[in-house]
Amino acid sequence: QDKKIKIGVVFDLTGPLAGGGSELNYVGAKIVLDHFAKTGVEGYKIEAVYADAQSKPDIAINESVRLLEQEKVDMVLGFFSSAQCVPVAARVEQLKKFMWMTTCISSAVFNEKGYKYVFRPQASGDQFGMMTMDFIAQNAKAKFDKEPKDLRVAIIHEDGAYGVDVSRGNEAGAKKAGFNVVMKEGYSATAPDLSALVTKLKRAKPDVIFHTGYNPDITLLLRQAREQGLKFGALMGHGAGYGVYEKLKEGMGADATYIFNADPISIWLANQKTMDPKLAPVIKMVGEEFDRIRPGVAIRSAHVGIGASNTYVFMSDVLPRAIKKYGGVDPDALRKAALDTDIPEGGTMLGFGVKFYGEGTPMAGQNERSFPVVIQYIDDKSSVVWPKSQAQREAVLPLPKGTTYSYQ
Amino acid sequence: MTRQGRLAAWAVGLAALVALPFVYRDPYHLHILVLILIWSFAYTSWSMMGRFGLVSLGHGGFMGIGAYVTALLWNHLGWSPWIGIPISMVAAGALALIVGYPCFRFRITGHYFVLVTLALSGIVLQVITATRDYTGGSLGYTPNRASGNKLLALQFDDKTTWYLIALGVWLFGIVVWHWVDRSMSRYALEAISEDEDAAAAAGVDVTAEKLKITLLSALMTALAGAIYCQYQMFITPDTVSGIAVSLQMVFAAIVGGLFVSLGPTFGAVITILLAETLRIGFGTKAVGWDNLVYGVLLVLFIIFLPKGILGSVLDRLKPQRKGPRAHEQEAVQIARPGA
Amino acid sequence: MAEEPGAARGRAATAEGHHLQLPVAQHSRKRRTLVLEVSGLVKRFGGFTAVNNVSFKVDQGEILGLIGPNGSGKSTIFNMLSGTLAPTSGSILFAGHEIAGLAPHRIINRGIGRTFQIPRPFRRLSMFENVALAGFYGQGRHSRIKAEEAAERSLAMVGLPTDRHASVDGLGAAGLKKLELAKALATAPKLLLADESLGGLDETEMDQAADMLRNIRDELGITIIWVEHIMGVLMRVVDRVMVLDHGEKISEGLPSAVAGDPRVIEVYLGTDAETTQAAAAEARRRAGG
Amino acid sequence: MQAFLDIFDIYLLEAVINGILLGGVLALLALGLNLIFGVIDVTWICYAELVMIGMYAMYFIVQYYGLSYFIAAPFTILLVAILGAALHYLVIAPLLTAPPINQLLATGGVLFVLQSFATVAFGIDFRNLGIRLPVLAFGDMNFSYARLLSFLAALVGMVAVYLFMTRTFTGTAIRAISQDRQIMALMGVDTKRMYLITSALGGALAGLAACLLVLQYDVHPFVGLSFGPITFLICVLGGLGNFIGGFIAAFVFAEIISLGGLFSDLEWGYVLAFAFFIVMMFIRPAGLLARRR
Amino acid sequence: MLELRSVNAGYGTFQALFDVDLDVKAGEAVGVIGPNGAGKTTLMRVISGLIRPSRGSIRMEGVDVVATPPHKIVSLGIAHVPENRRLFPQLTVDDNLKMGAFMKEARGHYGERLEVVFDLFPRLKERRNQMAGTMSGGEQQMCAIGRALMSNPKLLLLDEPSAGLAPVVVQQVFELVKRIRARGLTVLIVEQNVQQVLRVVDRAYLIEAGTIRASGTSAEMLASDTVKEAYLGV
Ligand SMILES: Nc1ncnc2c1ncn2[C@@H]1O[C@H](COP(=O)(O)OP(=O)(O)OP(=O)(O)O)[C@@H](O)[C@H]1O
Ligand SMILES: Nc1ncnc2c1ncn2[C@@H]1O[C@H](COP(=O)(O)OP(=O)(O)OP(=O)(O)O)[C@@H](O)[C@H]1O
Ligand SMILES: [Mg+2]
Ligand SMILES: [Mg+2]
Repeated sequence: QDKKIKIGVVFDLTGPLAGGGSELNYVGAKIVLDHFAKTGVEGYKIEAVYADAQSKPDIAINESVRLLEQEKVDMVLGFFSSAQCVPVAARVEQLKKFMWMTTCISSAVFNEKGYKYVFRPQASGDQFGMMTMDFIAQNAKAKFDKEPKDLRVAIIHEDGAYGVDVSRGNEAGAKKAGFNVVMKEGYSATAPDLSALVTKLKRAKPDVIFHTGYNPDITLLLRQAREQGLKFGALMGHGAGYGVYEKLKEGMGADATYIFNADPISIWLANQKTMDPKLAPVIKMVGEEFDRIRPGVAIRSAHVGIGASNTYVFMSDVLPRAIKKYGGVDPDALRKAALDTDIPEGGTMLGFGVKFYGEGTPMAGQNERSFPVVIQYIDDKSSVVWPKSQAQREAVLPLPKGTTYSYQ
Repeated sequence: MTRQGRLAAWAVGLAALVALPFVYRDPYHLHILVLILIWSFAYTSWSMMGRFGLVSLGHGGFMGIGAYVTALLWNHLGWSPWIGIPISMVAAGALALIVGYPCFRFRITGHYFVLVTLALSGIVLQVITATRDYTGGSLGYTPNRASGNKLLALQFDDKTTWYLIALGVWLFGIVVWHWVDRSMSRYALEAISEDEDAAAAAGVDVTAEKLKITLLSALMTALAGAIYCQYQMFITPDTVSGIAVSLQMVFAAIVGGLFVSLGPTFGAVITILLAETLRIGFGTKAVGWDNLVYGVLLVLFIIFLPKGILGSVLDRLKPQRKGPRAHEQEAVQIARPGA
Repeated sequence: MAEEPGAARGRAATAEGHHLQLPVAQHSRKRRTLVLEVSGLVKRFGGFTAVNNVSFKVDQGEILGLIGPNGSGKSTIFNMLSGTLAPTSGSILFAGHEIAGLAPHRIINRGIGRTFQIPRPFRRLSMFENVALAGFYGQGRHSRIKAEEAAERSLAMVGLPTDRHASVDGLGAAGLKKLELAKALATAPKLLLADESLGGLDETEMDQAADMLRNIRDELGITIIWVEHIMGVLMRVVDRVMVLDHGEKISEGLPSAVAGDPRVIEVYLGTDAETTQAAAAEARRRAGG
Repeated sequence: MQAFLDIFDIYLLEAVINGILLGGVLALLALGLNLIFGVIDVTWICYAELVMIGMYAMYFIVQYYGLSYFIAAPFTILLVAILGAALHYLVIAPLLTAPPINQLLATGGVLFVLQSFATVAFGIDFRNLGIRLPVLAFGDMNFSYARLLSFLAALVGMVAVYLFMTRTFTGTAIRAISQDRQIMALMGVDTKRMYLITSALGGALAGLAACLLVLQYDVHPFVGLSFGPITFLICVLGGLGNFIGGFIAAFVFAEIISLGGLFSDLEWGYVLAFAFFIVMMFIRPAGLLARRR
Repeated sequence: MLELRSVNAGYGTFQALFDVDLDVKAGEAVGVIGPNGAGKTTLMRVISGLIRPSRGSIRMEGVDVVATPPHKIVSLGIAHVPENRRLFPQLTVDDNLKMGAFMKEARGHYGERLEVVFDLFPRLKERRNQMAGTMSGGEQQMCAIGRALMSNPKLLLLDEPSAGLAPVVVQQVFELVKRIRARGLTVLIVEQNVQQVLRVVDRAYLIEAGTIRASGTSAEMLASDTVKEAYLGV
C-alpha cells in the first residue's frame, strides 16, 4: 500500500488579505510542495489539498476542520492572517492534529497557550517591531544627531492582529531605547479616510514613523501624507503591505524610495555566503518557478520567499525525521520531529536558524532563532541594511533633502 | 394536512433529528449541522420582526453583544456563561429598547428604520474594535478554556453534545415563532406593518407592540451570538457583529421564506450548504467563482421565488389559501401612512 | 351566521319603530349628560391654521353632524379627537377627562372609535381578524374571547359575513366602508367618529348606511359625530349640525335652522339648500313626532 | 485651559478643511445614490460596487490602453451608466412590485457578483492609477487637488441634478414615479423608459464618482465596502431625495469623522458619526433640512 | 369619437366587463351609472389603457386604442381622472399639474394650460406649493381634474368626480363639466350621484354586473323604470 502524507494548505486567495500578501505566500508554498511532490519524501508521496480562507476567520476555521475531518489530511500548513491562526491553532490542538504555520506572525497565537502540536518557524510580530526600533536606536546618534530621549517616534498601525502585535513590539523597543513616543494609534485598514491621522502626525512632528499596515491603507496614508504636507525623517514599515514594493511604487512613484521595511529577508537577497550551500539551488528553483508563474515582476516579493522557505524547512527537515526516526506522519511523530529541529543560523533560505521553544515555555512552538531584517528600498532595489551581519549597504537616513517627505 | 397529521410529522422529524448524531458521526458534517442549527436560530430570531416589515440591519449588533459580553464576563470576571448569557441578553435587550423606543415613538419606518439599525450595528462593530484592549479588537477573542467543570463553563469538546444543544435552541426558536404566530400580537403587528395610523385607530399601542417584538427578537439573537461563541470558542467583530452579519441574516431569512416558521431554517440550510458546496466544488482552481455563482443564484432566487424558497413552494402546494392578491398593489397607493 | 345586508336593514326598520315610541336622543338631551366638551381647539400646520379656536359640546346619545366645505378642518378635528394628531392648543374633555394629546390607543380605550374617510383595511389579515384586532386592542387587551365575540357582533351589525377566513380583497367600496364601521364598533366606543361613511356608495347603500348609524345609536346608545357631504341623508339622521369654514365654526343648531342659515348656504350648500331644508324638515317632523 | 488652547491650533483648522474635502468625496458618492434610493425608491445595495467597477474601468483604460484621463472619464461614465441601466433591466424591473426588502436582497446578490467578478477578472491586486496631482499649500496647511476636484464636481453635480429634478418635466416625472407607478401611464409617461433613464443617470453619477475617486484611492474588489454604508447613511441623513440635504449631510458626516478622528482614535470618529446619525433621525426624521411636523 | 365594441375585461381570472358596447360622439357628455362594483371604473381603465381588454375593440377617432401602448393613449387626446384622485402625494400641486403636461405635445402649452386650470380652480393657485397629500379631499379632487386638463385633452374621463366633495363644490364640478363641454371637450363621466349627473350629460349608460343594462338620453334615463327603481329610490 502507498505511503503518503496529505497536507492541507490554507491561504487567502480572495478577499482583502489575498492582495495583502497571502496569495504570494501561497505561491511560494505551492512551488516547494510541488517540488517535493515530484520526488516524494522518504518513500512517502506528498499530496497537498489547497483551500481558500477568503480572508475570513470563520471560513479559515471551517476549511481547516473540513480538511482535517473530511479530507482526512495529516496536518495543516499555511495561514497568513493571525486572526485566522489564533482560532485555527486552538481547534487543531483540540483535535490533536499537527499545524505548521508559515506566516501569521502575531505573538498572541502562542502566548501562554501551551500548544503541543502547533509550530511556527516565522519570527513573531513583536520581533518585527523590536527590530526596527533597535535599528533606529543604534543609528539615532549617528544619523539624527539626537539623544534617544529627544528622538520623537510615532507608532501607527492597522488595528488587526498583525498591526497590533507589531506595534506592541515597537512600543517595547521604544521604551527600551528610551525614545520619546509622541503618538501611538491604530486605525482600521478599510477606513476611507486617514487625513485625521495625518493631521495628528503633523501635529506630533515625529522624527521617525513606525507604520504597520496592509495595502491599500499604506498607499492611502502616504498619499494623504503627501497631500497634507507631512514631513518626517524616516518611515519604517513592517512587512505585509510594505513587503510588496510593486504596489508601493505604483501608488507613490518615486516617493517609494528610501522607505524601510522589516521582514524576513527576501530569499533572493539573503547573504548566500553565510548560508548552507545546498540552499542556493532551491532559491534559484523557486525564483525560476515564480518568474514562470508571474512573469515581469520587478522585485520578487519577500512574501514568496517566506511561504517557500518555511514550507521547505518542514519538507526537508521535519518530515524526513518524523518518517525515519519516529516511524510515520501521525501528529505525534511530526511533533517530536519538530521539537528535535535544530538548524543553525544560515540554515534556512531566510538566513535564520530554527529551534522551537519547548513545551512548558510561554512561547512553546515558536522558533527562537528567527529574526527579521530591515531592508531599504533605493532606486527600485531593496537592500538589507540591518542587522549588521546581513547588511548589504549603508542605510540612507534620514530622508535626503529634496525628497517629498523630507523634513530637512 | 390535519392538525394531528402535522403534529405527527413534527414528532417523527424531531425524533429523527435527535437520533441523528448517534447514528451518523461524520465530524465535519456534524460541524456544519451545528452551524446550520445555530444560524437557523439566529435567522428565525431575525424574522421574528422581519416578517412584520421591521427590517433590521442591526441584528449583527445584538449577536455581537451576546457573544462578546458572555465571553468578556467569563474571561475577565470568571462568570459562568450560565450567568453571562442572561446578562448579555439583557444588555442586548436594553440596547434594543434604547434605540427602538425613540425609533417607534418618532415613527421611524421603512428605509429610515433600516438605516438607523444599520448605524447601530456599525456602532457595535466599531466599539468592539476600538476597545481592543479588552476585546482583542479585530484580532478576535477567545473564551478561556475551562480548567474545571465543563458544564459550568458551557464548553464541550464533542460534537454530539453541541449538536443536541443547538437542536434544543433551534427548537426553542421555532416554538417561540409559533407562539407569536398564534398570538393577538401577530394581528397587531401585521396591521402595523400595513398602516400604523389605522392600527393605532383600532386601539393598538403601536410603539409598545413594536418594542415587544423587537425586544424578543434582540434577546433571541443575543442568545444565538452567545451560543455561537461557546461553540466556535472564537469570535471576531466581523463574524458575529456588524453589517455583514446583519445582511447575511436578511439574506437567509428571505431566501428561505419569511412568513413560514421553517423558512429561516430553510434559508440557513440553503445558504450554508450552497456556500460550502460551491467553495469546496470550485476549490482553489477557480478562485472567486464560488461567490460569483452564489451571488447569481441569490439574485435568481429572489427574482423567481420572491416569497422565499419554502414560502413559494408552500404557496404552490396550496394555491388558494388566501385568495388572489394580484390587485393588491393597485389599491394600496391611495393613502400613504403619514400623508 | 352571516347576515344578509337585507337583514340588517330589516332590523333597522324595527329600530325605527322603536324610536317612534321612545326617542332616545330627545330623552337624553333633556338629561344633558355631556360626553364631549371641546374648547378653544386649534391646529396649525406650519403657518397654516387648519382649525381655529373651535369649541363645542356633545351630549350622550346624540348624533352630531359636522359639515363644512372641503378643507375646512373636519377631518383634522377628528384626527385630534382620536389622537392621530396632537392639537396645537385647546382642551378636549371626554367623559370629564382631558384627552388632548393622548396617544391614539389610550383614547380608543377610553371609548372613542373612529372610521377613516378613505378606508384603511389591513389586507394581510382576514376580514374577521381585522375586526377582532380592533375588538382586542380597542377594549384594552382583556380577553381574546371577548374580542372575537365583539367582532362577530360588529360584523353582523354592519351586515358583513362573520366567516373567519373571508378575505378583505373581495370587498368593494361599500364593503370597505362597512368594515371601517365594524372595526370602530368592535372597540366598544362610547363616542363614534364617522368620517364620510357614505362616500362612494350608491343611493340604496347610502340609505342602508344611514339607517345603520341611527341603529347604532339607538341600539347601543353610542354617541356619534358624523362628517358627511351628502346632505339629503345626513340631515335626515342627525339631531344637531355644526358647520365649519376655514377652520372656524360658523353655525350650529338644529338641522332645519342650519339649512336655512344664509352663510351656510353661501359657503357650503349652494343650490342644494332647498333639498337640504326638505330633508331637515323631515328630520324635525320625525324627531318632533 | 491650556489643553483647551492646544486643541485650537492650525491643525484643527486643517482637520476642519480636510473634513470639508472628504465631504466633497462623500457628497459626490451620495449624489447618484440619492437619485436611485431617495427619489425612485429603489435600493441598490451594490451602488458602491458600481463605483468600484468604474474605478477599474478608469484604471484599465488609462493604464492599459494608455488613453488620457480625460478621454477615459467619459467612457467610464458611459460604461457605468449602461451598467446601471442593465442592473435595472435585469434585476430591479422584475422586482418593482415586490417588497423593497427583496430589492435589497437581489442587489445584495449583485454585490457579491460584482465583487467576485472583479476578483476573477482583475485579480486581487490593489491597483493604482499612478496619477498624482499637485498639492495646494497655504503655509502649514496643504490641500489635495484631487479632493478639491471632487468637491467641485459634487457641487456642480448637485446643482445640476437639483435643477434637473425640479425644473424639467422628466425630473418631475422621476420624482413622481415612486409615489404612484400605476397612474404614470395616464400622464403619458412610459414608466419603463423613465426607470431606465433614471438608472442610467444614477449609474452615470456613480461613474463620475469613480473617475474622481480613482485619483485618491487604490482600486481593489473590496473598495466598495469602505464607502457603501456611509453613503446610504448620508442619503437618509439629508432626507431621501433631497439633494441639498444630502450634500450638507455629507459634510456634517465628514466633519464628525475628521474631527472625531483628530481628538481620539479613528473608530470613535465613526462611532460618533453613527450615533449622531441615529440621534438626528429621532430629532429630524425626515432629514436635516426638513421642518419638524 | 370613442367606440367600444364587445369589450371584455377583468382582473386575473375575475371578469368584470362582459361584451360592453359604448359610443361617445365628439362634443357629447355621456354618463355611466351603476351600483358599486358594477364595473364602471374597470370600463374607464380599459379605455385609458390601464388594463387591457381580453376581447373586443376600442377606437378613439378611428385609432385602435388597444394596440396603442398605455402611455401613448394620452396623446390620442384621452385624459383620465382616476377614482380616488391618485395624486402624487409627495409632490406639490404645481408639480402634479406639471405631470399632467408631461407629454411632448403638451409641454409647449404648459403656461397657458396652467392659467386655464388656475382660472377654473383659484384654490389650487393659493395652494400651489403645498404637498398634494396634505390637502383636503375636495382640494385633491380639484387638483386631479386640473392635472387631467393640463394635457389639453379632447376626451375627459371622469371617475366619480363628486365623491367626497362639499355640495357647493359638487355643483361647481358639474358646472365645470358643462363649461368643459362648452370649450368643445367631450366628457365621459362615471357617477353615483345619479340625479345630478343626469342633469349635465346628454346621454347615459346604466351598467350592472359588468353588462350594459340600459342606455338613452338623460330624459329617457330619468324616466326609465329600471333606473328609477334602482337609483332614484324613495
Ligand atoms: N399634514 C398637513 N399639513 C399641512 N396642511 C394640512 C395637513 N393636513 C391637513 N391640512 C390642511 O388642513 C385643512 C383642513 O383639512 P381637513 O382634511 O381637516 O379638511 P376636511 O374638512 O376634512 O375636508 P374634506 O371634506 O375635503 O375631507 C386643509 O386645507 C388641508 O390642506
Ligand atoms: N384590481 C382589482 N383586482 C381584482 N378585482 C377588482 C379590481 N378592481 C375591481 N375589481 C372587481 O371588479 C368589479 C368591478 O369593479 P369596478 O371598480 O369597476 O366597479 P365600480 O363600478 O367602479 O364600483 P364603485 O362604484 O365601487 O367604484 C368589482 O367586483 C371589483 O371587486
Ligand atoms: Mg375630510
Ligand atoms: Mg369605481
